[in-house]
Amino acid sequence: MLEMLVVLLCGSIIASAALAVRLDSVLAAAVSGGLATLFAAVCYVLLGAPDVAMTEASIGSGLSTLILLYAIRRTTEAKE
Amino acid sequence: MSEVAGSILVLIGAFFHFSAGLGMLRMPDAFTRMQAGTKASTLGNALILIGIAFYHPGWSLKLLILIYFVFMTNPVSSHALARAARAIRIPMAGPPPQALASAPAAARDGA
Amino acid sequence: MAPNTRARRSASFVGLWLLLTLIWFAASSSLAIESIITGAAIAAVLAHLFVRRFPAWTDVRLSPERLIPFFRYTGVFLVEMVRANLNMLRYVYAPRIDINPGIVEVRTRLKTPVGRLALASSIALTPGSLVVGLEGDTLTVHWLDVKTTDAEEATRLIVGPFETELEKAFG
Amino acid sequence: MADTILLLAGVLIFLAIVFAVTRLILGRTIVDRVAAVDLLTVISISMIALYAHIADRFIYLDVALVYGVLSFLAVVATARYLERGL
Repeated sequence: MLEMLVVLLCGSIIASAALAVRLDSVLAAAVSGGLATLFAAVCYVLLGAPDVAMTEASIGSGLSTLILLYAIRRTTEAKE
Repeated sequence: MSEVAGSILVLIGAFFHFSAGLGMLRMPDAFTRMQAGTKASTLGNALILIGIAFYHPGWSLKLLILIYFVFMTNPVSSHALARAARAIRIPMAGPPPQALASAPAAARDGA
Repeated sequence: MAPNTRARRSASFVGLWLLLTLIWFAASSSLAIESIITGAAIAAVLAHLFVRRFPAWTDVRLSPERLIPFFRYTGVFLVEMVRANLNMLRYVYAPRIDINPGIVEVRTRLKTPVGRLALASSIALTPGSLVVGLEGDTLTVHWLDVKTTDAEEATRLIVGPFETELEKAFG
Repeated sequence: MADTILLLAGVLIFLAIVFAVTRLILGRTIVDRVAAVDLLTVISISMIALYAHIADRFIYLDVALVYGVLSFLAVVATARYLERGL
């Protein structure tokens, strides 16, 4: 069962990362990129590394999404 | 005995998660999807954590904090999201069936 | 006026400090002396900042006659939430989704910001309704199954179960 | 007995994740995608808690706590950005 879950999570990581590359809207790409790191954090827990998972969850999903949103706002302002 | 009770609670919670996912897939527009997702997943999460507390009574304080946390944050995030959806005029499925067709194309996929 | 506000502010500071320290204990689950001192210090700083920056918190007062309606509100809330989920299951598993969604506006009698926040959060978890906007005393609610467009009737149906208890608990 | 029921619960959670990821891919609007991410977060919290029970390790609950706090921040930040640009 554990292997099955890890395989599902890895598939979801690949799916959301591919989605982040393929989407037209930059904002949706940022959101699904954040989701990829969220799945990676669950994967780390299942593989027995809670400390890595905590760091990944805080930086990957919290901080990097915020920084990406900030960057999107700055670049769209510059374009207009 | 308490193990069986705990595992049945976990099963009911997982069933609510399942129906949250199904509602997210089947509902017709963004607002109704949000409703299905928020309600069912909040109760499902609470039931699963209570079921785990049956197995490990020593963990119940931290599990209680987790339940409390999800109860506090989940409505707030869905409220923020619904407000944003209304502000950028996400089309709403409703009694007039032409509502979806006449929605502005710019509302699709955000900016 | 000024000494009164100061007294109320320090009372709510103490209440918030105790609450945060309690949460710290539950989260760290250790009784080492260093852990207790660190937690109390962090909780004091956070409570001070919060009481200073958000005056809405000082409207919340702890007293037995407010605590009992709060517990009764919790009971009503849990019952309504289970009902909401059973309702939602009926919609989700029906072979053809049969809903009639729409947006209605309801009014609340609650005065304090904390009471309104609690009301909005409980509406999000009760049968078929989701708060879309909150301005002044008007709540904009997305309703899965619109039974009536009349504001009074909608208010009675959506807000009704919670308002009396919340009014006693938060004013 | 209890283990079989837990396995069944795991399968249901598995299917819920599959549904939510499908909604994420199908999308249509950005709000649908963010709502799917929100649902996935809550499902992941209970999955981590369930795994903490299976592995019998208390420390894994801390990960679930951190997870809940920070992904909530990300969803609210995205909603605010959609509304008026952060």
